[in-house]
Amino acid sequence: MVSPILLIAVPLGLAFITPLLGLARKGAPRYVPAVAMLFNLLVSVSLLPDALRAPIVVRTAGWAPPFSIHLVAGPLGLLLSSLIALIGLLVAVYGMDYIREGATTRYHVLSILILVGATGVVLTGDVFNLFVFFEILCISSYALVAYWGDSASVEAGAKYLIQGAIGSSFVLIGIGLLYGAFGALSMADIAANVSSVSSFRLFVSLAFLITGFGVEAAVFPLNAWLPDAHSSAPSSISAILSGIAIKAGIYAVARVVYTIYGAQSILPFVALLSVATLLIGEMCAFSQNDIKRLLAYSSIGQMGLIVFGLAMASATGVSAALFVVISHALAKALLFLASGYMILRTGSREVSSLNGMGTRMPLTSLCFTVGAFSLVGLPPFVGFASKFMIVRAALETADTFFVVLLAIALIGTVIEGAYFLRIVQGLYFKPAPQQAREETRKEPPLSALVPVGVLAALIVAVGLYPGLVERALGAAANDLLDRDSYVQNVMGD
Amino acid sequence: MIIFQTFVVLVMIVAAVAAARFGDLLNAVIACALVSLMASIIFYFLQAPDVAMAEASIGAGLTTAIFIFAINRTVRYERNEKTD
Amino acid sequence: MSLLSPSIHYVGCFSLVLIGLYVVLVKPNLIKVIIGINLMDTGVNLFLVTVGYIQGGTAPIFSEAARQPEGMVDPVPQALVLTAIVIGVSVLALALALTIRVYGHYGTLDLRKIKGLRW
Amino acid sequence: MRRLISLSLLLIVALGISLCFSGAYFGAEGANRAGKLAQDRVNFGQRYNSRGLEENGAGNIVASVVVNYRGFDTLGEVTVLFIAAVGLAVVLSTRREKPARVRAEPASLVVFTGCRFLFPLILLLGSYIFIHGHLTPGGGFQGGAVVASGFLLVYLGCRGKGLRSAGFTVTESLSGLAFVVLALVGLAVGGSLLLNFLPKGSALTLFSGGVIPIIYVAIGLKVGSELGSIIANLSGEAP
Repeated sequence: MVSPILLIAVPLGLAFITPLLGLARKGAPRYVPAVAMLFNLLVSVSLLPDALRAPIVVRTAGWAPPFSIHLVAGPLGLLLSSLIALIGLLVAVYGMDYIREGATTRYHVLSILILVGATGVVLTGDVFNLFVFFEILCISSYALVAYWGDSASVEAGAKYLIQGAIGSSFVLIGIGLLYGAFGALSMADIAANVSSVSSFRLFVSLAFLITGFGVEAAVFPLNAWLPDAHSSAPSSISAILSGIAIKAGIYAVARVVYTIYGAQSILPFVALLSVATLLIGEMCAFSQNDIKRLLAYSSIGQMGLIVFGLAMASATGVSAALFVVISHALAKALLFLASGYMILRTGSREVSSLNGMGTRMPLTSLCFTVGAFSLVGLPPFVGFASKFMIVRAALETADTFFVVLLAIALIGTVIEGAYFLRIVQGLYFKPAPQQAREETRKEPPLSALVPVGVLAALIVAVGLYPGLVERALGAAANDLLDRDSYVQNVMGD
Repeated sequence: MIIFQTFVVLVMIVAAVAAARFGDLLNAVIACALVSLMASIIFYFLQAPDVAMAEASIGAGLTTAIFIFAINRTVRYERNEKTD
Repeated sequence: MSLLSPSIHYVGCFSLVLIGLYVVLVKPNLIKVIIGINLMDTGVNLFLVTVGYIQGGTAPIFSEAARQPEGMVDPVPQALVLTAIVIGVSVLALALALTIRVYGHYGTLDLRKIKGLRW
Repeated sequence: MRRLISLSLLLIVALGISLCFSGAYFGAEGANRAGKLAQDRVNFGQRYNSRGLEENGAGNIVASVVVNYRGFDTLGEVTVLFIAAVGLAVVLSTRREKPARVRAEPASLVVFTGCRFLFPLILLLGSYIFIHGHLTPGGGFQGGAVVASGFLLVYLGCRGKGLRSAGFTVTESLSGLAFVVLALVGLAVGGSLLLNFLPKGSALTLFSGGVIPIIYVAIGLKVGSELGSIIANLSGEAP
């Protein structure tokens, strides 16, 4: 059996060697991310059945936990790492032709490392190691956001970096407080002893950790950086940031709250924040004229929905939240990738410039429509299944608080429907701008059409047969909620 | 010994306040280097010679150098926006 | 006196963190903000090492003269701080590079004058 | 307005921290608890202190924690530095708006000669620090930083005669690869990444600590070349 640690070590080695390949052959580096992510996808999918039976605990340096760093490849970790590898593979294929200007070799190196960071975050079982991989994820995204080097992207990168740096200092303070209290860094070890420390001290360290990781997760008061960063980055990177990076942030928050602290008492507060996030995101998206900014604000809204599901702390609620994670990752990656070539074609990011695209780029527009409908939550697509599960979970709790919040959240969904339908209407039913009338049909190159098409096919397939992922979702939710068996699995032998 | 340590901590805090207040960014960076230097002395007293070495060479040395490069390529004063 | 020794270090490191946070939040100049981040980093590192300190301990290094493990301070926070220092300098270098580019585009480092950079 | 919000935020953080410490360390119940916790913590760190020498054969326990017990963190950390070097080049290499700056005055002969004299000595000191990392304070990061300060001297004193950046690229790639490969050899030999698979040698001599000094040399080279390329890029000397 292959070790899950190869999911991190092999892409890392490939990333280190890529600059050398670039010196030797100019064209070689652009294939490396695809190779690395294909490897990751194969390994994580092949490990998933084993992990569903029992989490795989990997030790490093040969010492048993908690005395060295260990990885915990449970159902949740491997599910997310498969998702990361899938999106990463498709984006890597897309990036082969999309990225032509600038320091292309370095772009490919950083795009591997951002995915390695996300994979490490979801697999690690050690709280300081979580911080290190989080920094890998964040620092490579700071650099990639500023990749185009124009004024907007450089500025967005600086803004993102400053907020992220404060966040990571807070995380370090939180880790210091934890180490002072428990003398351990292994999450399972801390979780086993968490009741032995005064609750106020726990609360302070929890607050620091949530604030720190919350910056990347873009929960309401901490999301000022997101619209600028996601809209100024190259479209392929926007897809990774929206599809994966913020999910890694939310995973870190969830792991800390559920597994380490078992802090169910703060969840109503989190639920309130999540609904605020959702409403603010959707309302800002509604008033946007810039297509990428619109998609970025819509990501904030969807993050609100995910956090809302997580805050219910029931098995159905958490599985629903994870389902939204999957559906949003697929749909948002699709939308960013499709809009990337549309923007390149029209040379403008105005929503109105997409008018009439349905005749000029029919296949891309079709896929874009699939993604938009899925995000809105129309029936045959995966978005519907996931949103329906959230509704079911909220009704299942039979708690007036959650049902009221659900009603508010559904208002947000209606707003979301309004602006996405407006765009789709523009694609097909509005005449193209004057200067573009005489242009002929021209689709993007195959390297872009294939990932977009695969994403659209997956959205339809999983939407029609939710059973494909449901078993893994249930196990993953259990992985997050069941602290005792987590501790047992890690510390057991 | 405790008096000396308290003195070092106080110098560090004063240097940090100075780094926050100086309008001349070059002076602020030098104050920052002083903070790192004092921190490295404290690391030494906390029985962490490895960290003290790293802080002295990276924190006080290289960080200051790259700050000065950046100031050299941008502006030197916090308020006055004219180049040079 | 034995009570004072760690507490003076805690006072020192959290003053640094708070001064750094103040600079980041209040000062409008981009380089000044980065100086604030640097101060915060130093403070956090100091905090981590202080957490691992034991009254009257010795450095965790064996030599011909000292071969007894008793009384050595905790080595783990020191290893963590080595990592944190290097991460800090990486973030700093990237931040300064972005600052240089921002200056190239806008001709100013004043965050209030840089359009679109809403806080 | 913004100032007010910032200051109140600051106040909350300060209040939280101070309450936390007053409760944990100086309260009546807190003092007791702190004593007990300190006991536990000593036990955990004590395990590395008491067993580290026999398990890894390195006299410097911090080196053994950095390279072996928490070596995976170090791998990640070297990656962070790599990202910073690559990202810095990405950010600064995109087309320049301003024409090249006026060339600075060349350094005087004294400075120039001094730099040429000192540079090899600094490299020697840096290598000494990272080769002896498992015995004395210091190690890959500190040695690497010293090496980088040598490059800094070259950029300051011998303008225009700096090393070519391709050299940095090759060194950082190869040393990073060496680290990963050494880690993977541990996985192949003993089933666990970063396993210390070499014989431990006799303690407190140069040839001890198994794989630790070798990894520390790789880290030193990687840190040195990455900090060097960061300096080269930021000083505006690199093409």
